Amino acid sequence: MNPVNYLYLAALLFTIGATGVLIRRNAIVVFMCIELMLNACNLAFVAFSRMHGNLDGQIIAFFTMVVAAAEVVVGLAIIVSLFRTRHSASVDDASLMKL
Amino acid sequence: MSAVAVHSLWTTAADPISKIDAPKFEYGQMSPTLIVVGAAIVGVLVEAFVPRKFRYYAQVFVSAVALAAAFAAVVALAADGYGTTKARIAAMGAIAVDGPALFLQGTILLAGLVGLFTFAERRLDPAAHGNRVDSFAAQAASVPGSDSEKAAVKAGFTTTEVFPLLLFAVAGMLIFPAANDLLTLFVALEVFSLPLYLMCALARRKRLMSQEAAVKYFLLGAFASAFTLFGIALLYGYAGSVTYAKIAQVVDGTVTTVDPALVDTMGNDALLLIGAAMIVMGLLFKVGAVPFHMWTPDVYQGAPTPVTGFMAAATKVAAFGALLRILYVVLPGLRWDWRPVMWGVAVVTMLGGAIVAITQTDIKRMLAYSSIAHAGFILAGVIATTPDGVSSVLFYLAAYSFVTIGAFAVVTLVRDAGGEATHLSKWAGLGRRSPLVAAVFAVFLLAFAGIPLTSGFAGKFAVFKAAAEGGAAPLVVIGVISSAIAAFFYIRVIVLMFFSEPSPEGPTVAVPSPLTTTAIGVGVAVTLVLGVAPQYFLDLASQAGVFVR
Amino acid sequence: MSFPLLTATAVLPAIGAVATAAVPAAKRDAAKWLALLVSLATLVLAVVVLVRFDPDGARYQLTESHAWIKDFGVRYELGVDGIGAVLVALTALLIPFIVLAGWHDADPMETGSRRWRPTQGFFALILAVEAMVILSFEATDVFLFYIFFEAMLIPMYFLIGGFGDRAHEHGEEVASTQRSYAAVKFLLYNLVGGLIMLAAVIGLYVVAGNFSLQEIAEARANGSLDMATDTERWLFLGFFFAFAVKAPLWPLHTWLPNAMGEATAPVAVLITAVVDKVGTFAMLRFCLQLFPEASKWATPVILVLALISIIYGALLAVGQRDIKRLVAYASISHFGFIILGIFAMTSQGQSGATLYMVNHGISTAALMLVAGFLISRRGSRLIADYGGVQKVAPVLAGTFLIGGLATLSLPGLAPFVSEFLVLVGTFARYPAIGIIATFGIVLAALYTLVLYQRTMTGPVKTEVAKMPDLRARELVVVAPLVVLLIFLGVYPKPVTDIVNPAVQQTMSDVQKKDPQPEVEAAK
Amino acid sequence: MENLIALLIAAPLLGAAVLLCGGRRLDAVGHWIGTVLAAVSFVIGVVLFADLLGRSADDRTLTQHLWSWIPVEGFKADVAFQLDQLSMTFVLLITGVGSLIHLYSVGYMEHDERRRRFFGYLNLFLAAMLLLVLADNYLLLYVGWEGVGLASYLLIGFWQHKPSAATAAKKAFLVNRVGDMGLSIAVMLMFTTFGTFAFAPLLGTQEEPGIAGDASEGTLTGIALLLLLAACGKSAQVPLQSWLGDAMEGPTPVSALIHAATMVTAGVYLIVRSGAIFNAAPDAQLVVTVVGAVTLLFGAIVGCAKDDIKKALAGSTMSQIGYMVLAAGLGPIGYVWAIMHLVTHGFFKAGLFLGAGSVMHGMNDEVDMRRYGGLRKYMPITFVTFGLGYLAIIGFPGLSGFFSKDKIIEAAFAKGGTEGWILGGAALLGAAITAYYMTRVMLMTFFGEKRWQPDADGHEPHPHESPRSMTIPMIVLAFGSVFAGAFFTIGDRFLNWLEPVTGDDHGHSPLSATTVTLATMVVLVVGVAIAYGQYGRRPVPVVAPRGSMLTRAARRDLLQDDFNHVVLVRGGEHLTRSLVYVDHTLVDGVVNGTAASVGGLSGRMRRVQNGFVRSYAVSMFGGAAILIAATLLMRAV
Repeated sequence: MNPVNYLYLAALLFTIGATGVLIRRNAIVVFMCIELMLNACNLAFVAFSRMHGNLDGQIIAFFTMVVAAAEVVVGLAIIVSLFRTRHSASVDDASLMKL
Repeated sequence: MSAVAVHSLWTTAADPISKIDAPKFEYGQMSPTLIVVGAAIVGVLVEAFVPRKFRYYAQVFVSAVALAAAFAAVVALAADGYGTTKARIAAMGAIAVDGPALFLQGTILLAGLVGLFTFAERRLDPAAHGNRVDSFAAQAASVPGSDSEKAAVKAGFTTTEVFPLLLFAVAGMLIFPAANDLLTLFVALEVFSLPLYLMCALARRKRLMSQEAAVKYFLLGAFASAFTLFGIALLYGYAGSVTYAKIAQVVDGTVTTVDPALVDTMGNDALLLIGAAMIVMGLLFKVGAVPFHMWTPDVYQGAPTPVTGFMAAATKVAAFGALLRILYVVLPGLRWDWRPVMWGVAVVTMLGGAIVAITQTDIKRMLAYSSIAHAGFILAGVIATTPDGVSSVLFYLAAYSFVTIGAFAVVTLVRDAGGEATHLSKWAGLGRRSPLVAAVFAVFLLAFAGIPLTSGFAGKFAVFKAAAEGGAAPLVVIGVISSAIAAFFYIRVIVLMFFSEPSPEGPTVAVPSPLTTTAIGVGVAVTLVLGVAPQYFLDLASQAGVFVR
Repeated sequence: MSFPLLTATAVLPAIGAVATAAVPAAKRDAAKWLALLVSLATLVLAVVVLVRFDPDGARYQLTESHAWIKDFGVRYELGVDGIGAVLVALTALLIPFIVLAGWHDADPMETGSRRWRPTQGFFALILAVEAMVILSFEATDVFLFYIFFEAMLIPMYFLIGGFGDRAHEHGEEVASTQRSYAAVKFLLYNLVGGLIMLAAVIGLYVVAGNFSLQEIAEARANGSLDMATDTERWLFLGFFFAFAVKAPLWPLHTWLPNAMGEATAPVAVLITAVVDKVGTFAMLRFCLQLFPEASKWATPVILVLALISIIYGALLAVGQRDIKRLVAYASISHFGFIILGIFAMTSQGQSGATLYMVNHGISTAALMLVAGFLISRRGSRLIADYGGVQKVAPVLAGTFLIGGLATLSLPGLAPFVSEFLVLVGTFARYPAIGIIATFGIVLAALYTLVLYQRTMTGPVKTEVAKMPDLRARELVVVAPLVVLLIFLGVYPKPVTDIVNPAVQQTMSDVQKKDPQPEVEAAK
Repeated sequence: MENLIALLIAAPLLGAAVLLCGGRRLDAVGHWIGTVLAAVSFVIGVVLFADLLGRSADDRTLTQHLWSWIPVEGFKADVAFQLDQLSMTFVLLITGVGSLIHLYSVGYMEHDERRRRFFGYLNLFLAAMLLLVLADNYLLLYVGWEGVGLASYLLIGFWQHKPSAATAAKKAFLVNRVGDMGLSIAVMLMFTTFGTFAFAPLLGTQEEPGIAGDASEGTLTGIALLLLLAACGKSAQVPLQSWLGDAMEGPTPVSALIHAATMVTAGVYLIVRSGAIFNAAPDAQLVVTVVGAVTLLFGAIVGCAKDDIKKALAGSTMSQIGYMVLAAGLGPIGYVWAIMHLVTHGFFKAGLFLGAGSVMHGMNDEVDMRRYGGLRKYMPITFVTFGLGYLAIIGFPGLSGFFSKDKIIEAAFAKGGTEGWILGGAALLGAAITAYYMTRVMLMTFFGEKRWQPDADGHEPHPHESPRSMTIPMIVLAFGSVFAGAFFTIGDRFLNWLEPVTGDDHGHSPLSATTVTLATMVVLVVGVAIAYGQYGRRPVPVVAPRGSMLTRAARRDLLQDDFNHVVLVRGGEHLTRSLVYVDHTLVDGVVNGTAASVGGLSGRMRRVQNGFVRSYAVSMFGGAAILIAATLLMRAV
């Protein structure tokens, strides 16, 4: 099967993720959408790696997972603390600072 | 047949280990980063093992020593000629050790050191239950206003974790402008971003705003880095490699041998252009360029002021460094494509920042917008695509970062019952109350406004000159116009401080410890020296103006 | 190398400024005396400059040149031609009077914190301005000039916004808001001008590669540096705009009345008699030398604007109800004359313009400072609040009248010489403009005499009945100025001798010849 | 000898400096210092005069160069003096009459605590006036020209506490400025035309004319008309005459010296001095004569209607100067007679004013002639001197005015053609009216029954003869007004004296001299008779009757002030007020508007920053999209 299709899939996932970020309120979900975008990137890396026949892309994918994991740690910490303070994880509630 | 022969039917012997050559790693040239990272880890251990009441001192000591040592290392490297003649790619092509890298690393380290002083300041807030407190939450995990928080305050907890966090961030920033392949770039980006997200959430006062700032910064930052990452993927797909040199070769079409397997992707300009655009976007987000700037005011306002100062200065330096390297090393062949786009970004950034700043009522937000405008000015220098362009940007960054840290340090001094009094109306008549502080802040404002004899002017002149020589005269004119607009609100603050009557319930100006004093003093000194006698630093910058590839 | 005289003329007041600012809060009078001494010492230096200057010598003399910012092609280059030398002398001459006249203007009314030291600040700022103005008269490096041209705004800004008349008619609250409005207006106008000039300065660098006035001028002259016509025009406009704001030229003038109205009289004199001169001076030195062709190209428009300034300023002066604003508009009219003389591009016009800068400085100082003394007595700037002062304070009235007569350029007083030179110089090339400009002298008589009549003559108003006459300090301020006005009116030769050669060089820069008398032309 | 010229000016200048800077300690002696220095100047003048007489007619021009005044490339103005017969005449008149009036003022200003300053101003005036007539170039003359203007300003407004005085002074200065404008433009035009404005090269002498003739007639006419404008301002000729009447607000000696004898005649001096230019510009000369003729009638008519004795005399002055200007406009025919009438007029008009002053002095400064009457009994000396002046001015045979005025009328006819008839007729008519209004003044003041009443604060005036210091000058001047004319005319002394400077030309009169003289006599008698009929035979009403249209108009200076007020003053006020508005709303408004609009823009733009993460994300997403699109687009194009 033509690896290019994986690229299309990756692009699709990325777009879905991005859209999710734009439309979902719950910080957790938004964050998940970002993770989805990262995964889309990973897919693209792997697909390219396959096309080029060199391993860089796959290695990068591993790095990305690690980084994403770290991001989760930090992100969840922040979001949870926010949630505990406000008893809501809606990103729209957090709009003290504006203008 | 023999067993071996049979065996060899379905197996092949793996190559001997010796064939995978061990990674070659130039510790000497990497020393600045390594020192800082090491110190950061030590800091973590300190948190783990040193009793609470000693931690603060231990941390401050460790961080200060580390940053100073790292800076010394940078200077040593530069003196050793790594900035110019011996510039090279280190760490198996992952890191570039060259003029821009060293110059920016030096700047970042100094900024970090000065920032550290403001982090460590414990005299401004009134002591709680006899414990000296700094600007950071007693216990970040405890809910604001909850009993646990009160208990933490009573127990005199302080979040000394900020120091290792700071060091990690610095480490990431050190790598960021030196990164020589896109993966390193991405990792470095995350390494310095994540600590910043956390530090934003750690304010002692106004914790809700602080947490909100953190969330906003985190979500948007992650969003942006996702874009960057996808861009990296595309470039990888385009060039079949993530190292700058290789990509550049492909872009220039000077690639020696085209692997037949790559023909269908390599040289596919759609990939290249989209990928480049997405990576650049991620960097523009970090420098806070319009339209990727919207996190800046909120985060600057919400974050603890020392963090804001450090972030505003160091992040810009690192991000612009990376941006320069990408544009000058990876994409010079593409400049006819990205220059017009960057023109547009620069214009809207300069004007947008300046115009919106006019109507701000919070000093920190105002400085945030001013920093956006400044990002625009720097972009003008970036666009020049000449050696002068590089050196002018380097100079501007150095000048700007110290003014910024100094300015935010002054902001930490002006306080009332609710902590820092950041609303502009509170600053009325400050010049009458404490002329010295007001005068110092006025100096910083004038530097922001680019009045001659301040570093701001020298920097602005440098970038505009470079831009004009690079054939971007209209950009210079717009830059001049927007600095005229910008002048208006800097002046407004000065008017407020000196010419309007102080309000009776106005804020008090806390007397800082030598730490903050040093930070501010350094800021003023650098501002004036770079304003009056910039030649030496301009020389440094122009020597450092050449990238290795 | 020889003693850096020019640097000294600037460094001395600069050091003085720092020292004055450092005087502790209690020792207020020490600060005043220190400032006075420093300004006098500077005057001595300036006189030495005049003496050392040889009119028949090189164009720029007492030159100094040191590397400064190599990367920007900037050198620390000082040097004075006749015009610069005279204006440096004027500055150094006026500052002591300004200091002396402002002796009590900055005594603190309300006590801020211990560290709040308005008096020290006031005099320090004045000295700082002096230093910067002198440097911008001496700088022969465009960038160097620009630096001080811009930097002097800051101290001026604090002088305008920070110190105002005592006993303001609307109370201190309103006064301070008006003051800061005036200060901000002053700063923004000039800052915008300066920033536009900055663009032009950068452009000049891109074109010429350095900032040395002499090198560029020579290169322009011997053709080794030729600018595209458009480039030259744009650069010229960039420079001229900044100078026209500073001068100020209609319609960029509106900051001046506010600034002079709200500032104390000495500061107002500082603005109009000293700082604004940098603008007209710079037109003469930079616009004409660097961009001769563009200057000639722009001349018609500029002359018309100058003409408008003359008539318009005078008419508005007639319409003012506020003494200081009246003087401000009068100054606008006079600056119109100066610019007219510069761009008429005749020897008489330009010598006249230079002379005019000096004379206007002295005459405005005389008029404005006396007006300041008057205002400080009654605590009001409104003309309507005065009347019959001449009866109770004849000396004050007399000096005020002399100042006024100088303003309307009465023959025998200094301004007449310069004004007539400007007019005749203009008339020689542009008769129509010369004639219209001459109407200005009638209007000048109108606003001056109306001012004098309303304030000094008529029945004595009860509020002024107790008004004391000029005190010793005030006489010391005014008398020398009056003497100078008369002396330069009957014997301007010392000044013209220094100025003429410089003017001839400028004329050759723009490659203009004086028009021949008709009769000889006919022969 | 020529080194004395500077002293002529120096003496009174020194006086002015000393008196004005001296302060109160000089109050006691100030007036004597002033008088003595004026006299010194006069003595020097006499010495120089004697010296000139000792020289041959063609060698009577002394010059003195003091210093180079305004040396600028291509432009040369020196402080240098030229003393020839013309300026000598003026020097004697100025210093002579000046000294007398100084003396007179000692008594007249006795009760004024600011007498010292008054004498300072008088000396200042003398210095300026002498500078005017002695300057050897037009620019220096201009200095004197405005100098006398300043002195006149200070002296008219000497009683500054009177708003009317202050206003009159301001008005005088402003109207003069309009004239001065003409002079300065004239100088500029000379400079651009000839490259110089010094007398010697420009005007030359009778033998070798200067370069003035080289220019085109158009240019010369321009210069001449500009000079005329200046002359009109200074000499109160139509249309710039309006200030002279108000100038009577000044102390009477001032009116006598400045606004009768000397300063107001400066215009005539200017024209005669510039004869070389006028001679080459006939059109301009015609204008001059017309102005003169109009003014002499104008002044005369105004003079008839005034009840204020000084204003009546002011009208008369205007009219008499009209005669001089008319004569000057006639060219070489008239120059000499213009100057001669100027001198004789200096005598009798000064005398008349001093007489008026003496009357006011005795009448508590009452100026309304309707409140005089029958004063001849109370102040005989004044009566006699005034009477002689009266006879002189109406041109009673044998007295000064007779000779000078007669010559002018004759010259006017001699102009020939219709112009000649018109001008001559006007001159004759003027003579008639002069006879009328002067007789009126005479009768109302010294004849009939006494009509004075207690003034506002109840003082009944006690008319009395004035002190010696005042009467002596009057007597001296009376002598002058009686004999000067005859003395000048017999043997053509005056003609021969001035002729080298002004040139001479008898022209060809359509009427013989005797005819003219007879005609003059006739109109004289008629004028006197009418006046006598109106004021001699029946009592003079204390309250002025409404009078005819013309009378009422004449009382208001023939409505010329009303015109000025409506057109110039009102119009000017509206103009300035609207300009102030424009400056504030338009010029300032544009700038403030720009600032405001930027502020508004800012306010709108910051609303984008609405605090919602997701909208931030949207902007980033959009930005990214644009960025990508733009990059692709760049490649596409």
